[in-house]
Formats: sequence, C-alpha cells, structure tokens
Amino acid sequence: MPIGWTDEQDGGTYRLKERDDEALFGYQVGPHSWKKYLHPPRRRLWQAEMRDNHMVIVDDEPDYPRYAFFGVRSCELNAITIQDTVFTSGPYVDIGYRERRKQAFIVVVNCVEAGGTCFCASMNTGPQAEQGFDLALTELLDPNQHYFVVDIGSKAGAAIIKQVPHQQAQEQEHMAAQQAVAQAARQMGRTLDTRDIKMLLYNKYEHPRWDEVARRCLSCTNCTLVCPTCFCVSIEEQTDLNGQTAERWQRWDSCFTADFSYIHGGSVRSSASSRYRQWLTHKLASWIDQFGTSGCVGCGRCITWCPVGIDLTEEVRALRDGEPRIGVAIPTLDAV
Amino acid sequence: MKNIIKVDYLARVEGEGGLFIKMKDHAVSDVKLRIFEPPRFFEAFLRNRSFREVPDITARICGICPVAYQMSSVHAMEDACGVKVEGPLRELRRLLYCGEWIESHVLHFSMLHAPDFLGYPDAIAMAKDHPDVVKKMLQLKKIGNDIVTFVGGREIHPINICVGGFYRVPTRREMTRRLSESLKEARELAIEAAHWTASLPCPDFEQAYEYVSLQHPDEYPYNEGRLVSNQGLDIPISAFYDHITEEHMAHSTSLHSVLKARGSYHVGPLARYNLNFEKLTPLTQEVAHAIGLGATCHNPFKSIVVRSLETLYACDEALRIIDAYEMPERPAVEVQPRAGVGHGCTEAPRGVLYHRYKIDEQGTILDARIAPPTAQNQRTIEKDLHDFVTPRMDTPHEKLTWECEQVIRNYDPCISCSTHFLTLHIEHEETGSEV
Amino acid sequence: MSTAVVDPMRSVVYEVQRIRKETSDTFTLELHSTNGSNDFPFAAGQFNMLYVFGVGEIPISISGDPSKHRSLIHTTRAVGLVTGAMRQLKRGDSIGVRGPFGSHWPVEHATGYDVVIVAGGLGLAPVRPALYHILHHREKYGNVVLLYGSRTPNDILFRREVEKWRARLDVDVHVTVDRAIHPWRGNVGVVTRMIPKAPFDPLNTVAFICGPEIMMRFTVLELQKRGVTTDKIFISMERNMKCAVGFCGHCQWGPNFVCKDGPVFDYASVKHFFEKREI
Amino acid sequence: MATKRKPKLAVWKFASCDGCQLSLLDCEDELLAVTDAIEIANFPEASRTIIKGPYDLSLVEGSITTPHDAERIHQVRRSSKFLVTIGACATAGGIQSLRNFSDVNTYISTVYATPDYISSLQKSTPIADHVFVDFELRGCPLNKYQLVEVISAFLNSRRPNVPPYSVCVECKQRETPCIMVAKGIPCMGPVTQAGCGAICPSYNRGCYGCFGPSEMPNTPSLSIWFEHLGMNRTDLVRTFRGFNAYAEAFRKESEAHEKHY
Ligand SMILES: Cc1cc2nc3c(=O)[nH]c(=O)nc-3n(C[C@H](O)[C@H](O)[C@H](O)COP(=O)(O)OP(=O)(O)OC[C@H]3O[C@@H](n4cnc5c(N)ncnc54)[C@H](O)[C@@H]3O)c2cc1C
Ligand code: SF4
Ligand code: SF4
Ligand code: SF4
Repeated sequence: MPIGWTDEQDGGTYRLKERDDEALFGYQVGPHSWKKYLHPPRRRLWQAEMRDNHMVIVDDEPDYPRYAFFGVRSCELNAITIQDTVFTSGPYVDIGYRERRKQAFIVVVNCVEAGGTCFCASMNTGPQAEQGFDLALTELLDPNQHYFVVDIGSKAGAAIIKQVPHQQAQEQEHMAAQQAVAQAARQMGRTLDTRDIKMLLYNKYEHPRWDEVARRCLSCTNCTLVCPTCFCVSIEEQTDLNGQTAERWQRWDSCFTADFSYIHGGSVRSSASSRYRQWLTHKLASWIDQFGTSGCVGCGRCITWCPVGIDLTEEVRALRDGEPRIGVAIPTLDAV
Repeated sequence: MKNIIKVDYLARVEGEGGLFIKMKDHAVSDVKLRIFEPPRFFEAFLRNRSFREVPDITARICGICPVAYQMSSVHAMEDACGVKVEGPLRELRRLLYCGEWIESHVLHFSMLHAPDFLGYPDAIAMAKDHPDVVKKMLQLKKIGNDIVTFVGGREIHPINICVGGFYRVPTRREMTRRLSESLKEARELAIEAAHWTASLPCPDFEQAYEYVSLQHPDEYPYNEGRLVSNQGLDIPISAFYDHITEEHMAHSTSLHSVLKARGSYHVGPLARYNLNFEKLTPLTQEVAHAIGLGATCHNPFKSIVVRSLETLYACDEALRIIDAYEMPERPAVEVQPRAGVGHGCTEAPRGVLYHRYKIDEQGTILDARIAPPTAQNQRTIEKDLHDFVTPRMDTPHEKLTWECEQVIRNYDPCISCSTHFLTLHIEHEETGSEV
Repeated sequence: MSTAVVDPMRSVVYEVQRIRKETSDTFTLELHSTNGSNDFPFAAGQFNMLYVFGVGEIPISISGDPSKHRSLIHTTRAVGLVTGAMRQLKRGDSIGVRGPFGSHWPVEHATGYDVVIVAGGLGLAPVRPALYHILHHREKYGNVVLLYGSRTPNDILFRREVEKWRARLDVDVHVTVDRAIHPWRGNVGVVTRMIPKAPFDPLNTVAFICGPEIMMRFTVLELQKRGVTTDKIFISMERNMKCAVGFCGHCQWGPNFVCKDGPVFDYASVKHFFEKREI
Repeated sequence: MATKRKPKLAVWKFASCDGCQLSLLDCEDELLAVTDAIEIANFPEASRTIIKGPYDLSLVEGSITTPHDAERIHQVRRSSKFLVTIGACATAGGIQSLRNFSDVNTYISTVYATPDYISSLQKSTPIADHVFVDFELRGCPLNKYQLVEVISAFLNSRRPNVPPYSVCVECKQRETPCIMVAKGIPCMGPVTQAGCGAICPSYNRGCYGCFGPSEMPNTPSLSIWFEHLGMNRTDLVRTFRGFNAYAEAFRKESEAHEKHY
C-alpha cells in the first residue's frame, strides 16, 4: 500500500483510509495471504495421454519460482510454518510446496499497530515474529526519525543486510521497537480465549449455537479461502475433446461446499451448521490433534472478509458461555 | 412446378422463423416471413424496474447484439435525465460498439451468409474446402469478441455498462497491451475479408429502397445522429414515432414498421453505407474502390461485402480510439433520475435500434418501447422475396428455396431480438397442395 | 536434504489382467504392473487410489491376499461415474494406481485372540485380506468367526470362496440376507442378529467390522452387549477422498484423516463422535 | 478413435435470446475441434443441414412459454439420449419469467395492439419442469468454457467440472478483493453459483446473479446484510428478481420482501 494509506477492519468491512504520517507499513493484513504463492489456487499435478490405447503419464517440467516475500506479518509467518507442517512433515510430502517454500526469502515486518479484527496475541503468533524469517523489520516513526530495527534470522538475511546501509542498533532503539510491538499487542481488536479450547469444542458437537450461526452463514467459502492456513483442495479431471489427453488439476476447495464431503448418496455434512462446526472445530481443535498446533494464527481475515461479518472469536465466546466454568472436560461418553 | 415455397425453419438466422411463398398464375400471390419466436414481453416487464437496470435487462433481448441494446437504452435514459456522456467515455462506448460490429458482422458474413454463395449448408462444411478462410475469419471474429470482453467484461451480455458510463474503465496501458497488436492483425484480416466477399458469386438483383440510418456530422454512425433517408427523411430521433408506425399484422409476422409517408424502408449496413460512405475511413473507402464496390450499392446480396467493409471500418476506428485513449477520471457520469421521456437510437449491426422510455422522478420506468432493426426490415424482406421470385419462377424448386433463404439472410435477420414479434396461429398448409 | 521423494500424487500405470464379475453390479479387477516389477506389498485393510483415464480417481480397498504381492486385486461396486467407467474396462486396458494408503486391520495384534469379522455387503472386500492373513496363520488365533450380511442371495460377494470357508472346520462362517429369494434356505435378517450366538469369547476377542455406517453402529452395540471392549473393536470408514495423503482435507472425520489415520480405526478412539451426525 | 461413430449433437431453441447457443459459435478456438469430435446434426442457427434423430446429445436453450413449445419439448426429449439445458432461460425460466409474477394478459396488451394474435402460457418455465434433464448448465449467458467442458465431459463420460459453489470462490481464484467487504457494494456472489469467473466484482460492481442460486443459498441472511448496506425493499425485490427470478431460492426471497411493500 502506498505511503499515506491505512486500512480499517471490522467484521465484514474493510476500508481504506488516509493517514497523515510517512509510515511504510502502516496497515494490517490485506485480503490475500502468501498462501497463494506457496500453495497456489490452481495447479496442474500431471497429465496423461492415450497412446495406442495405453495410458502414459506425462510429467510436467518442474518450475519452481523463487520468491522473496516482503512485509510478511508475524501471524502470516506462523501460518506458513503451519502449512509447512501440513505439507512437508508427514510421511508424504507435497513436492511443489516444498520446493517453492525452500527457496522463499522472507522479510517480516513486526506489527506496531493492530487492526480491528486482529487477535494474534491471543494465539501466541505475534505481533513479534520469533523465528523462521530471514529478516524481521520493526518500523519506527519517531517525531524526528523514521527508521527500521532489523532482526537477522538467517545467513541469507545477513548477506542482504550487508548490502544496504545500516548501523548497529542501540539499546534504546531496541527498546523502542519492543515497546512499539507491545503496544500493538495491547491494541488487538479481538481476543480469543484459548484455554482448553480443544476439549471445549470437542464437547460442543451438539450445541444450539451451530444452528444460530448457520442462519447467518452463507456457505460462501470466503473464510476458508482467505485463511492463510486453510489448505484443502480438490482435484479435477480435464480432458480434451477427442479424449486423447487428460489433465489432473488441483484447486483450492472449501469445507463449506457440498461436494467436499460427498460420498455416494449424499454429502456427509449437508447442513450449514455442520459445515461451520467442521471449520471452526478443525481450526481450533482437531488441528491440534492433527498437527500439534492450532490451525488459527489470529490474523482476523476470516472475520473481515466474511461478507456478513461472522466472527469466530464471538462464536467461541458464545460456545464457552454455555460451559460450566469449573471442572475438566473429557470426551463425552454421552453418545446415545 | 411446385407453386409453394415453404421453409419451416429458417437456418442460419438468429431466432426462429419460417418462410411461405405462394405462386398463382405465374405470379407471386403471397409472401410471408413467419416469425414464431415466442414473445418475451420485455416492454411489459421493464415497467416498474429501475432506470439503472435497463442495460442489464435489455441486453437479454438479443444475445447476438446485446451491446446495441445496452447502448440504445443507456442513451435513452441519459436523455431522459438530461445527461450527456462525452470525451473518453463516449469513445469507449464507440470502441465497445466496434467490437460488437466486428464480432456480429464476421459471424454473419463468414459463418451464416457466405456458405450460401458457395453452396455449402454451413461454415463447418465450408471449412473442409476452405480451411484457411474459415480459420482467419474465426480469428477476426475472436478479436471483435475480445474487444467486447475487454471493455464490457464478457462477449455476450456485457456487465460493465451502466447509465452514465461504465463500472470500471481500463487504463491506457491495459488497453494498448491487450488490443493494439491484435487489432492491427484484425485490420489486415478485414481487408482480406473484403476481397474475399467481393469475389463471391453474386446474383444480379438491384432494388430501389428507401434507406434509413443515423447520420452524424463527423463520424460513421454508431450511437448518435439524426435519422435520415435517401428520400428526404431528416428528423431527430425523438421524432421516430412521428414518422414511423408499427402495424400489427394478422397474417404472419410481427409489428411491421413502416414510414407513415411512404411505407417500407431498409435499415442496416446497406443503408448506412449508401448514406454515409464519405464518413468511412480513407482506408475503407480505398478498399471499397479496390474491390469494385464504389460508394453506392443497391444489391442486397452485396450486403455481405458491405458488412466486411464495415468490419474493416470498425477495426480502423477501434485503432484510432485506442491510440487517442486517455483514461477518464471517473468511470461514469453521475446520473440523477428525473421524471420525463428519453429517446435512444443507435446503429446495431443490423440497423437502426430505437428505444423510448418514460420514467418517474425516482427513475422507475413507467413505459418502454423498443423498435428493433429486424422488425423494421421485415416488410422490405417480404418485398425483396416477392421481387426476387417473380422473374425466377422456373428455377428448380430446391434451388429457388435456397435462394429465397439467402434473400432473407441478406438482412442478417435477428429474430430473437424481435421484442415485438408474435407467436402466430400458423396456418398449416396441406402438404398435398405442394403439387 | 531433498532426497527425491516420489510425488505421492502421481499415478503409476497398471494394466487390467483379469476381470471377474462378482454380482450384478460388483466386479473384481486383477491388475498387473506395466513395468515388470510386479511387487506390491500392502497390509490387509489398506486401499489404493485408482485412476481411470479421463474420468477420475477414487479410493478402493485392496481385496486380495497380502501374502501374494504378484497381483493387485480390487473389488468394486459400480455406483457412479468412476466406478461405472471402471466396470467398462477390458483386459489390457490401462489404469492408474497410487498406494497403498492408510491403516490396516491389526492382524498382528489380534494373535492369541478370537477374531470375529462382521461384514456387510461390499464390506467383505476390504476385510478379505485380513481373513486371508488369519487363515494363513490360523494357528496363531483362537476362534475365527465370519458373520456376513448381504442384501439378497444374489448379492453375496465372493460366493464360491465363502462356501469354501464355510466348509472349513476351523472357521465359523454365517451368512444372512436381508431379503431371501428362492432357493435361499439360510438366515434371513440383519447381520447383527447373529452376534449373540456367535462362538467367540467376548473378553478375549478382537472384532473387525466393515460395512455401511449404520450397520457398523449396531454391530458395535451388539458386540458391546456381549462384553467386547471398545479398544478391541475395529471399524473401517469411508469418506470423500481426493489425495489419500492428508493434503486435500476432504476425508476429515473428527480429528482424523480417514486416509492416513484410517480407514481402519479402533473404536475406542472414535466413539465419542462416531455416533454424532454430520461430523 | 477414427473408427468410432461420432456422436450426434442437436441444438434446440425455445424462448430465449440466442446468446447461449451463440456461445458455441463464439468458441472460435475450439469450434473446429468440437466439430471434429461431434457431428453437428441439428443446429439451425449454424447449418441448413438437418440430420434425423435420435441425437446423442441435445443442448436445449430457452424456456417454455407457449402451448406449442410445451408439446415440442417432449419430442425433443424423446429424440435425445442425453439432454443438457443451457442458460438461465432453460434452467430457470429466464428473464421472461418475470411475467410469472404478474398477469400475462396485461403484459400482452402492454406490448401488442392486437392481443388476440398472441398465444402464450401464463408462466415461463424451465425445461426441467416439463421433461427429465440430464444436466443443467447455468448462466445468462452460459460460460463458453463451461459449455466446452460439458461437451468434453460428455464425450469422455465423466462428470463435468461445473461446481455448484458460490461466485465468491471464483472471486478468490482471480484474486479480486471482495467488493462487498472492501467497498460496501451489495453483491449476490455469495448466493450465486460460480461459473462466470466472477466477472462483476472484478469490474467494481456487485454480482447480479446470472448463474442462479448456488448450492446452499442463504438468501435471507444476505438480504439482511443488503439492508444493512442501505438497500431498500423495492430494490431487494428487484435484486432477486433478475435473470433467474423464477429459480426457487431467488423467487422465495423476492416474494418475501414484496409482501412488505
Ligand atoms: C478407504 C476407502 C475404501 C473404499 N473401498 C472400496 C472398495 O473396496 N470397493 C468399492 O466399491 N468402493 C470402495 N470405496 C468407495 C468408493 O471409493 C466409492 O464408491 C467411489 O468413490 C464412488 O465413485 P464414483 O465416481 O463411481 O461415484 P459418484 O457417485 O459418481 O461419486 C463422485 C465422487 O465422489 C467421491 N465419492 C463418492 N462416493 C464415495 C465414497 N463412498 N468414498 C469416497 N469417495 C466417494 C469420489 O471422489 C467420486 O469420484 C472405498 C472408499 C474409501 C474411502
Ligand atoms: S481462522 Fe481466521 S483468524 Fe484464524 S488464521 Fe484463519 S483467517 Fe486468520
Ligand atoms: S465480491 Fe461478491 S462474489 Fe466476490 S467474494 Fe465478495 S461477496 Fe463474494
Ligand atoms: S452478475 Fe454475477 S454471475 Fe453474472 S457475470 Fe456478474 S459476477 Fe458473474
């Protein structure tokens, strides 16, 4: 975004606004996350051809662009790390992802202001980036000085810094950076109480709140598509007209569509409430079982970009409110 | 000899129509161009809609020339609200129109009309023997579609047109990047098309028509001008219904438009060409002479050549617009509704397309009337059929039938856009009578 | 670092060697590799992603004998587009294979126990490899019981083989049908009805269940009634699957990915949501 | 391949603007490939040649508006092995189904001086109200790539990749920031089926619903949001009463707001 502009975010609204300082990074996360580069919306997996009635698999020439991501926020860096786990930590590896990721150069910008839908502080994913970057900048706008405090996170980062004019940061500049980031943490527009969140959700499979939120939810998929950690895809078959070649295309998918859970005879999750429940429970609970972390980094995109402003922090609060405050939740055996 | 020519289903025209000609005592006794396109009542359901909705709704009258409908309707609304759209926005509208002319004309002359001249049932069969021409023409058509898609959002029923202008306008860079090169190619292809269409064998058949088209002091007519004819008509578009009346015929067809003073008239490429030849670009005029057509032409079969020349003009004009384009500051002029009547008349590929709306102060439509070109030509087509068949009654039936179809296709009739066309009580002729 | 991991999404071309019609809508394909390396180790209960050129790719369990790596056997019911296209395949036609994927029936852990296999309909196919294994190592197990329910006598899968097992003295095979057709003289009724009388020692039994979810639900209840503990009950689940390696997200079921945590689950770990709707 | 008989294609027209069948001719790059793979047996808009049925694939454009057409569609069904309806008219009744909300006789007298000549049904209805339809391809107009996809899927007997999810998915695919969120412009995208490629939002205007309701259209929720964005009830009715006015979800929504006039 150009200098002099910022954004204002709330549930279902995002507005550009002028600002009257010189800040270069005076805005919060926008509509797109870095996901679209590392895990592109559409991608051909492979092709097959029919030659003399025999199928031949044709590999695509691998083409892995080298990316430098400039201005990655801490929440987003955490989201990248989460996707790393999804795609590269198990017995199977998404090779395309791994190759793009391996070459990515990441410059983080620590947030010194928080947006209306941000809650990374609750999720422990920001506003300060801890690791996994090549460089991390903190922008400081003193009345008499506009400068960046840079943390170097890798050799490649150090090599770059060598090439730009810089000076060793003073203790007091460090402090200023810390304070600015801490200030952002205090400003967060949203909070999410993550205490025992996994069991909270596992115990709420049958809560009336799901039906309430389903009355508002459009099943439009926006929340999943803007989310920097959501990774679900579908694979489509494409053929040419004379049936000689077929291509397998992977594209982003969403648990809010009917086809997503289709098995012969119908969708497993045919109601909007079950889809919202799947999404939220996956993000905040089952993700922990699957990958060892939360699936949410608190970037707030799903709140801002939900066309009707559904807010997961509010939903969690509502689910919690019905919950007795004491006692340990265990997996219910109350199943009929 | 068979004394009835009957085509149940006219092919290669847009929409559904049929033909019925009866001959008796070596004279043509009855000609009916039948339209059985079911009525869709646009003028009725436009009532109570918002004036801002017209470009989206009227586009759906015709999938072949939606831009024309959008243009006539937005002009009419702007007229009603007392707004004039000028400068680069006006130019963009012309550009959009260029795209539609190219796409629609090429579709017609290469895929629907040309096969008649060469004796093929369709362009696909023609492509077997003339693959190059067909491929080139498809390419040319595609460039027309590209313009519409680029300016309008998509080729059929563009989404980017609003009363007052557009929702989004392209930057100069986008424009040149996307269109310049391909349009230069299109211009070359259009020149080839002109030579090719001029080389097609063409029946001798000249008619004395009253041509009616828009006329503009500076430009070949698209979206503005006065309505003029070669027989003295010269009126502002708002006087359309003062001079033209629509007759609801019981026998066959539709609301036939006729000039109150003189009867049938001819709209479309031939009319525009004969009335505005000197407004064509120098290149177009030059090519017209090179292919031996000259400044006037009264043979409706030659409309195929005129369409190719108008295509060339559209390419040339589009290039001029692109070269001169500066991105307007705002994509649309602010339009506030006010009670009143507005008129819009533009030159659809098939000819004059006139709209008139009455709106109230909220912009709610109270009344709508639309006169599509094919309805205006219908009487003329029937007359052509009559005059064409009369001296050719001994032609073998098959051949004559095909030629009659060709006479109709000379007009590129677009039956779908016939908001006025009726369903008819089709009188089913006994097959037995076709001795 | 970047050891060339094979792309888990890429198919390998196999050739249809034999096609056997099992019932009116079910058929078994025997596949051979086209590159000569006819070795396909898998564990009982695992599945492959089978790809039909130009149509699509679907998960199908391996129904062959795990001790025989030489050919790859799948039994499929034609229910839709891909399975329908698969039924049209002829000897010599190509098919894409990825796999094997997923968890397996814990045949090793079941040694020393009675084993009761409860299968409904097509569910016999995914447990057949387990039965093969058990029969190959018959001495390691206690009682072995197969309870099989089918819609009608004509839908009985692997009919001749079932008869052969029935003839053995070391397996108890009981077959029931929902709807009898002449000349069926056997059991009629749902498969769960056979559980109370089946010869196994509930406290010392491992159960493998495979069939429609509703059938598995009631089977679990019956087994529990007899005293089989939930940690010894295993079920095989089906969910939509696009990748089979945990990337596509479609097969999630509670915290699990059916493709890698399943398809075979021990009931204890899933019981708290197994009964819930639309999970 | 060469030995196989080419499947026969027929294109039929009912009440419509011709735009959808024109899309086939607009497939400049694919047209010759299409005609290589499939025999155009009955397509009057393109050819004089009419080859007799039965047809392997019929594309049906337009809605049923006259008694004659209500009969004709049964003939078409009988002569078609696989019948695909194309476009909003054929799948939802089209823009002409606006008459369904009024009395058609007043419509007739509005337009025609001599109403007696007009024979028209009270309602404009989609093809599926009359005969069994194998596949519905939405859109006003349809998307030509989807049309080629349907033909291609038909030729390969696979499922067409024509997903029923919302336009929002395509918005994200083309990376258009949501205009409803970012600009407060009412947009039908969340309840409209994808297919167009999310054109309108990329041109700074809200989707107006060409592709009809998406698979789970929560129109009441969207209406509440539209009101929150400042839309009045008259415009709410108009918004849902467009090219797919008679598609159930949109029809119910517009009627719900009409009651409140
Ligand atoms: C682990 C596993 C093992 C299976 N083993 C067998 C087997 O051995 N034999 C057998 O006949 N079937 C088996 N199935 C079911 C089989 O995958 C479906 O019948 C098949 O996907 C239907 O595909 P279709 O295209 O013919 O059906 P359609 O109804 O046309 O389905 C369309 C698409 O939906 C998805 N889908 C539909 N039903 C299912 C389903 N039940 N499970 C997963 N995805 C589905 C597929 O992606 C399919 O292509 C198994 C499923 C799973 C998950
Ligand atoms: S769930 Fe929402 S807040 Fe959390 S990471 Fe995804 S988009 Fe951001
Ligand atoms: S602009 Fe419209 S279609 Fe696009 S994401 Fe927003 S609501 Fe959905
Ligand atoms: S109105 Fe909606 S469906 Fe139609 S083109 Fe625009 S975005 Fe697409």
